[in-house]
Formats: sequence, C-alpha cells, structure tokens
Amino acid sequence: MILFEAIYVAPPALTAQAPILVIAGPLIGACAAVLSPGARTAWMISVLTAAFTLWMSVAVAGEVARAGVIDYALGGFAQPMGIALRIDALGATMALLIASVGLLGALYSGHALVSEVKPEKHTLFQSGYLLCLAGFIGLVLTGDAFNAFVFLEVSSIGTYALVGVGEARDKRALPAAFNYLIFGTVGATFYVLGIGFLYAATGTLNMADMAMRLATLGDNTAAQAGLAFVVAGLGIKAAMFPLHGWLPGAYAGAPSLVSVFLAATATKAAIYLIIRFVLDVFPEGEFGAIFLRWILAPLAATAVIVCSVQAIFAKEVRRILAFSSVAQVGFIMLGVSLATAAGVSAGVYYLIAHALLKGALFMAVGAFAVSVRARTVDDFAGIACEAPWSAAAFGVGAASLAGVPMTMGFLAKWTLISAALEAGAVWIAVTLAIGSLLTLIYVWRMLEAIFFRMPAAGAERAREAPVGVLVPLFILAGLSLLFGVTSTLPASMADASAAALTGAAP
Amino acid sequence: MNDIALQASFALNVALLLMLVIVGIAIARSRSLLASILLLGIYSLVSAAWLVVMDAADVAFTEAVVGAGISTVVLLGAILLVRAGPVRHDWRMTIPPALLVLGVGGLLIYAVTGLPEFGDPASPANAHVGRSYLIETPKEIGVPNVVTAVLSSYRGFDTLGETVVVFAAGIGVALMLGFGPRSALSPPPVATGDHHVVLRVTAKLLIPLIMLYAFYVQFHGDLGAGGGFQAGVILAVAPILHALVFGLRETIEAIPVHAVRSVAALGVLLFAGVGLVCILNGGDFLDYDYLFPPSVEAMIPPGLMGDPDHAHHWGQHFGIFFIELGVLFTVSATMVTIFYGFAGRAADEQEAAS
Amino acid sequence: MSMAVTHFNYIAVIVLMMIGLYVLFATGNLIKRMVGLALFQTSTALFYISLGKVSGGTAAITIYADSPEGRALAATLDPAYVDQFGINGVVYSNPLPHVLILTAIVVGVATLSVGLSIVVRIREAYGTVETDEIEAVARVEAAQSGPARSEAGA
Amino acid sequence: MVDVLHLIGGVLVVAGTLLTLLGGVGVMRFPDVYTRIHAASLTDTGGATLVLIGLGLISGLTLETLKLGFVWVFVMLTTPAAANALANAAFSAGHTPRIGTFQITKSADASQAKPETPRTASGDGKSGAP
Repeated sequence: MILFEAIYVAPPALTAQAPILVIAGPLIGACAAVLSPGARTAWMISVLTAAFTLWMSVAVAGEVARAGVIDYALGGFAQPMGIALRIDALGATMALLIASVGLLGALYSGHALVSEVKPEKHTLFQSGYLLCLAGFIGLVLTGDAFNAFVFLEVSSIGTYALVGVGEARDKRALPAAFNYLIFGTVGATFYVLGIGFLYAATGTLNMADMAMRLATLGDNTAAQAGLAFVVAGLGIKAAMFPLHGWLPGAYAGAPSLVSVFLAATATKAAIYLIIRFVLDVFPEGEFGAIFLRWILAPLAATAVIVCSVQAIFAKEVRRILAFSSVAQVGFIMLGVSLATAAGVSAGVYYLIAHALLKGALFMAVGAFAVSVRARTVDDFAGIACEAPWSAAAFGVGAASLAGVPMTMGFLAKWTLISAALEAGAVWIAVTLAIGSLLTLIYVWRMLEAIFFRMPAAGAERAREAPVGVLVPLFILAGLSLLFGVTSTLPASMADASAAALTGAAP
Repeated sequence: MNDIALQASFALNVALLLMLVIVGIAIARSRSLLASILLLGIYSLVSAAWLVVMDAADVAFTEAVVGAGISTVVLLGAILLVRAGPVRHDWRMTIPPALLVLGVGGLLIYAVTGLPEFGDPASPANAHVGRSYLIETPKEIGVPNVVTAVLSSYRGFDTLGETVVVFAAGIGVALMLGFGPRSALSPPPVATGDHHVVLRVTAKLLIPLIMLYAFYVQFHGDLGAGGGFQAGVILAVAPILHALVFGLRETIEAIPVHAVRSVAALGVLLFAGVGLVCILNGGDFLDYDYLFPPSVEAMIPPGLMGDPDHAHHWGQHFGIFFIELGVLFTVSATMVTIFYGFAGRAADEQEAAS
Repeated sequence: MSMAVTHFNYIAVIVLMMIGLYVLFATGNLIKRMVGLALFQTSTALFYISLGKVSGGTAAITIYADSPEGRALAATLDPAYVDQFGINGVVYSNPLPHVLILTAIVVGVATLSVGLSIVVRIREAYGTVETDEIEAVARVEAAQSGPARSEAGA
Repeated sequence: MVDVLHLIGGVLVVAGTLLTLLGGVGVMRFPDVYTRIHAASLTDTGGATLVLIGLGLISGLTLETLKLGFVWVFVMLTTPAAANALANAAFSAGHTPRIGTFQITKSADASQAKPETPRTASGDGKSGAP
C-alpha cells in the first residue's frame, strides 16, 4: 500500500469521487455497450471502461493507503440512514484485483469472443460483462449489508446468461447455467434471510453500525442464526465445500472470458464478504470462535482434500481447474479461520495469488481454444509444440498453482503454512501440506500432457493464439512470476487488510 | 387500546397466512405445471392482500403487478414453449430435500425464538433506523410517501442497483432467446380473424387506458403507493396486450427490438446521470440537494415545495422525479424485451410446426 | 401469550419457506423448480414485512393527526401508546422493510425470467426439461463423441 | 345515517363475495368448458359490481368512490372480453358443449376445429375469413 502513496494518480477532485466512479463507470459503460452499433465498438467501450475502472480503483487504493478507511456517503445522508461505501485496505485490495482482471479480460475478449460467441451477441455480451464487473466491485466496496445483496444480484443475473452463452461450444453449458442460477439464487436468498435476522436483532443494515450493536447484544439466537444463514448463502456463492456443486459445470461450460473472470473474481468477492461478516461485523466471542474453529475450518480442510482428489480424477482440463478452484477456496478459508493477523494476511495473499494464477490458467486454455476444440487432458497432448507461447503461460500459471519456488503460489503456500504453525494449528498445516502434494499431482498430469507428449496422430493442429490474446495472458502470468520475486506490493496489501480486520499493527 | 380493531386485523392476518400455507401445499402437491403456475399467481395475489393488512401498500402493489402479473405471463410463456408433460413424482427423490428442508426449518425456528414479538413497536427493527426515516422524511425530503422517500433518496443507490438488475435480466433473456435463425422468421399473428372482433375492440379501448393508468401510478408515486417499478410493469402490459391481440409482428413493427433495448439502457443512464450531475454540482453521488447548481438553488423561493426552512426540497423532488422516470424506462423496456424473447420463440415454433 | 401466538407470523412464514425449498429440490422438472424458487423468494419477502409491522400502525404515508383519517386512526389506539410510538400523533409501520422487499421482488422476477429463458434453451437443446433425462442425454452424447480434437482431425 | 350506509355497504360486500364464491363452486361443478366460463364470468362481473357498490357506500362520496367507479368500468370491459376470448379459444380447440340441444354442425366453421390440430386453428381462421 505504501507504494501508492508516492504516485500521483488522479486530480484530488476526481480522487474524492473515485469510490463511486469505480462502480458507476462500468454501469454506464454497460449501457453504452448496449447502445453501441457493432461488436467492435462494444469491445472498445468495454476496454475503455475497464481501463477507467482500474484507474479509479488505483486512486481508491492510494487514498486508502493515505487516509485509512474511506467513508463515502451516497446521497449525502449520514450513516446509518443512508447507504455508505466503506472502504478499508481489504476492500481496496479486492477492488484493485477485480478491476485489474477486468481490464485484462476486456482486452482478451477482443479475440477470444470471436471464436466462441456469435457476432450479433457481442454488444449484449460486453454489456453483461461490464455489469458483472460493476457488481463485483460494488460488492467489495459497499458498507451496507442489503446493498451488498443488490450487488450480488447485479453480478449474478447477467452471469447466468453469460455462462449459458457457452452453449455454442458445449451445450452442457445450459444445464450448468441453470444449476448455477438455482444455487446462486438460493445462496442470495439465504443471505437476505440472514440479513433479515441480523436486522431484526440490531435494527440497522449498515455494517459498521451493525457491528457496534451486535457487540452490545450478547447471546441472541436470531443474530447467531443470521450469521449462519449469511455464511451459508455466501458459501454457496464462494463454492465453499459442500456447497460447490454448481461450480465445475459452470466454469467448464462458460465461454473462456467468463471462466477467466469468474475464476479470478466471483468466488473471491463472496469470500471477501464472508471475511467481512465473520471477522468484522460479528463481534469476537465464543460463538464466533466456535463457528470458525468447528464449522468453517473442518469444512475447508475437507474441501482441500476431497476436491483435490476430484481434480486428480477429472478428465477435462477445465473441470480439473474448476475442482482445483474449490480446493483452493479451502486453502484460503483455512487461513482465514485461524483468525490471527498472520493467518488472515496469508489468506488474503493466497486469495490474490490464486486469482492471478487461475485467471492465467483459464485464459491459456481459452488461448488454445481459439484454434482447436480440446476438452480432455489427452486432447492437450503435445500442444506445447504447436502453441508454445500460450503453453508457456499455462506452465507459469500451473507452476504457481503447484507452488514451485520463485512463483507467487509458492510464497502464498509458504506464508499460509507458517501462519498455521505460528498459531499452533498443526492439523491445519498438515492439511495444507497434503493439499499441496495433491495439487502437484493434478498439475503434473496437465503439464505432462502438454509439454512431454506428442500430439495424437491425425489430430487437428493447433495454432498459436493471436497477439491480442497473448498480451493479457502474458501480463497475468507475468504478475504471478513478478510477485514471486518481489512480493512487497501484494504482501503489504495483505498485511494492511489483515490489520484493518483484526485490529493488529501491520 | 381498542382491542377489537387490533384483534380483527390480527385475525385477518392469520386467515390470510393460513390461506397462503394452503396454496403453498397445493403447489407442492400439484402434478400439473399449469396448475402450479396458476396457484403461484393466486399465492401472489393472496400475499398482496396480506401485504395490505401489513400496511405495506407499495409492496402489495408491486407483488400484484409483478408476482401475479408479469411472473405468471413469463411462466405461461415458458410452459407453452417447453410443452412439458405432468411433473413426474418419485418418492425416493423427496427424502434428501425433506431432510434439508427440516434442517433449515429447525435453524429458522431456533432463530425465531430470539425475535421480538410480532408488531412490537419497540423492537430494534422498528425503533432504530426505521423510525428515523419516519421522523426525518418530512424535513429532509418533503415527500408524503415515506417508502418512496427511502426508496429513491435515502436508499437511492439500492434502487439504482435494482434497476441495473432488471436491465441485466433483459440482457440475459435477450442473449438466451433473442437470437438464432428461427427468430429471424416473421411470426404469424397470434390471434386474428373474425372470431376476435370483441377482443380487438376491447384491446383498442384498453391500451390507451392502461398507458394512462401507468403514468398515473408513475407520477402519483410520491403521494401514495406507486412509482417507477409498478408503473413500468403496467406500461409494458400495453404492448404485450397489443401483441396478444394483433400479433407479435405488428407490435415489433411499431416498437422495434433494438429500440426497446436502447430505452432500457437509457433508463439506467438517466438514473446514473442524475447521480453524476449531483457530483458535478459539488455533492455526493445521488445527493439530490445538489441536483441544481447553487446559483439556481438560490433563486428558488423558500417554501415553494415542502417546508419553508429547507429550500433544498426542490432538488429532492426533481431528483426523485428523474430517477423514477429512469426506472420506468428500464423496467417497461425490459419487460417488453422479456416478452419479445419468449413470445418470439413461441411464434417461431408455431410456424416451424405448420 | 404463548410464542405460537406472538410469533405466529414468523412460524407461518417459515412453513412457507420450507414448502418453497421443498418444491425447489424435490422435483426434477426445471419449470417446477423455478416455481419453487419463486415461492421461496416470496416467503422471504413476507418475513421482512412481518418484521416491520407495528401493531396499530398505518401505511407509511404521512397524514396529519388532525385530518379525518388521523382522527379515525387515533380513535382506535390508546393515547399513551400514540404518544410513545407515534410520530406527530400517528403510529406508522416501519417503511424500511417495505423498501428492501420492493427491491427483492424485482430481483425475484429478474431471476425468474432469466431462469426460464435458460430452461427454454435447455428444452431446445435436449428435448426435455426433466433433470434425469437431460443427464441421460448428456451421458449418451458424451459416450458417442470421442476425444474432441482427434475426432475433428479424423 | 352513516351507520346505515355502512351496514348496507357491508351487506353488499358480503353478498358480492358469496356470489363470487358461488361462481367458484360453479367452475368446479359444471360439466363442460362453456358452462364453466359462464359461471366464472357472470359471477365475476356481478360479484365485483356488488363489492364495489358496497365499498362505495362505505367510503362515502370521496375520491375513492371515483376510483371504485373506474375499477368497475375496467372490470366491465375486461371480464366479458376475457370470457369471450376463452370461449372462442375453446371452440377453436374443438370443445363441444355437453348439455343443451346445441350441436356443432359439420359446417366449414366446425371443420377447422379439429381437436388434434388446435395450434393451427387460429391460422386457418384467418385464411378462411372472407
């Protein structure tokens, strides 16, 4: 975070309004995309909007680094009457992450969409993509529990259809999209129900006010059940084991742009909100501790083991990556469940690392898909000879996922395990180690096919992806390498986030 | 306290809730899709009646037009397209969901034991922020309908998000159903011919009345129940009725698909634009007190609208007016888009079959 | 009063939610599942509205205590109660849950329409809207088509 | 005076409700589509009229009475038209009345109404129109 303080990002008047512009920008861009005459214009609008969003989110991050927590009163009404955006280090980090992936995804969509989505659908598709971007950013910036629900839906409703559009490549995308819709809506409704109970117990929807009032409330069954429903609802959205049933199908079936964006941001935004409620809104105390230690941590540990094994036995590359995502959510939640500053920091760091590397992996799979229809691991055999650059980027992402030294994934796993040991939770450290070994196995399966096998005789020849696809892919993969060498930026952001949540000094 | 009036109201509440439970059970037991959809419409209508008893006039209105109106239309359109047979029933499939439901129900009952009594005016929910809105609205907003004031001003950002959700749904349905080779075929009129002279005459009479009513609901929203959402759905009924009676092709000729989508986008732009104007004039996003630049605001005589010591009501009134207009555009256009999506498919399948 | 009376609304709403969830998960028919989802969402709305009811209250549309409506309303209530919980002599129900539920209802219809549009496409692609039949079709097709890349090359 | 109006109004509302309920029973009990439509539409308009008049008496001469009048006009326009459309659709789909002496003759009109092709009926109707 320190880095941002030195840079002059935007004029002060713009910086003051940056928290809302970062949300309103993509909303307006989405409307403009619908109004635009053709696919090319829509793509340009999408890129420009995403660039503006990234610019504004850097400004927000700089302001948070300078001033600590930002409170932005929408409509000029004092909290808790009006809705407020409340941005601390964690929120700013998440917004920056989502906006970065958003811009790279928008760049990538220029070529990737052409092979997967019919041209006449592009304007609507870009519009849906920008709405999704706005929804996730709004979700991580808002300080109002019900407003978070609205943004949860803004990000979801369009996404369901975007996943369904993947039918052009694989018609299983349609049942997957329907499943996603059912699970997602049940999740959102559980969230609303939980907020209803919290509202009944506190009389407010503002998260800061709610936290204050919950602290003085003592034991209240409505508040406890409210938290349980909130976490269960968000757990569905975050694909927390055992509520992850929708994820593999949706990630495997969606157009690759959507897979990239969802894998990098969707579950992360929901995890952010879980962290916010469990550590920030709900007061420290017996109930919260029991909840973390006896419910969240064991489920996360099961996810790490079970879903890694499922990934090992999966046939299709996209499904391997999807199951891996569920397992990695387990890694992150294990870090968070420690509830120490080091644990939360490691969890957030892992979250950033995973978003970058999983984005890169899905993007690389999409880059192969530009020229060739490949689903299973065997289909990918020897693709490195035909599309070496994409394969290299895939290799970097996979290395980071497996935790090879000099990558961000390695540092993430390292900090996570040491945080677990530091907190005295040996069983968590052991689970993490086993999970990492299992990760190695399925990563090796994919790498072996891509790099060390020859293409099957008579197989369709893949071609290297166009530059427009390679550039965002290389940036995303490069970030995993760069932060593996000098991790000051993400590490300081993760530390600041943990400090903001647990109240410890960074 | 006058116990008889209170008890009568409570008895009505209990009776309507029991009716809802009965309708709910009927939906669960029904094997026919058509029956369950119609029962869902009845459920919405009964719950609208219940909402009136609960003093939630605006919600009742919305539930009536959305739940019993447009939802039923969309569901009927869907079953027309999928032509599904009766719902099959397998008792083995019912056990895991039953266990899940019992678990959730148990947790809910556990939660309910911590809730204050029903109707308690001193409960946290009713005493804290909710009460502040009732006290502050006449001073800060100057609109008689507090629900409208909270919806468009205090929680205007939620409403923007909600409008965007509707817009996103329009995009979603258009992406799913609005394309493909078959929707390029021109659909045959759904119902024309000599048989339908009564329908045509009635529809011609009703369409302008429906639109007039929609505008009444729209502009009456800050005085009584109503507002952009309800009005938007009602306004969308006019083209839907036109399409049902005169054929979809005629309607699409009058209101082209692209125009409808553009109107939906323009509605969101209008809403967000109001917010941006407030920023340009020195306020925060959606702070309608800054809707007019201070120089214009200074020219407004105090007490023009609202109470005399707070000249800013002017901005609040116009802010609410414009954003509700944006909501009207987006909601009505999106409802028509959704209808076009489903009805376009329906007409195509008929043509393909014949 | 016993809890069954004072919390009757909440219990009834919970029963409705359970019915909705049950319909959602106990059937394989996709349209019936959407009906269950709508039922579940509506019941959640009813829960919020129950929270915001104030006994003896009226809809949150400002009326004056000395208008005919205000007087008629005040006549049904204890003056001390009105003094304590009323605002300018009138007791209102809580408007905040109403606002939230307006949002939730609109979100519900948005979800419903997107979900049904996906169902229509599923029916076009698979010829059925029953979950088990869709899975059967998917299995058969997966068995028929070999590895995608080599098939394309053959 | 006011009390008497209230009383009459209340009686009318209850009567209207009962009439509508009766219509509901008719819909369940009557033998075929046409009689059921008959039961539903007649009691709908009649019941609604009674209820609206009753409510008008209760509310007195205010703005609400005017609104109730509009509602009545709307009901009077839509319910009969809906019944007409329903009966039309039933006829096009080939439903024959079960009671009474009315029989569908084998005229050109009836030949369009083959039960097995209900979907094309409206299209045929168009082409057959003079």
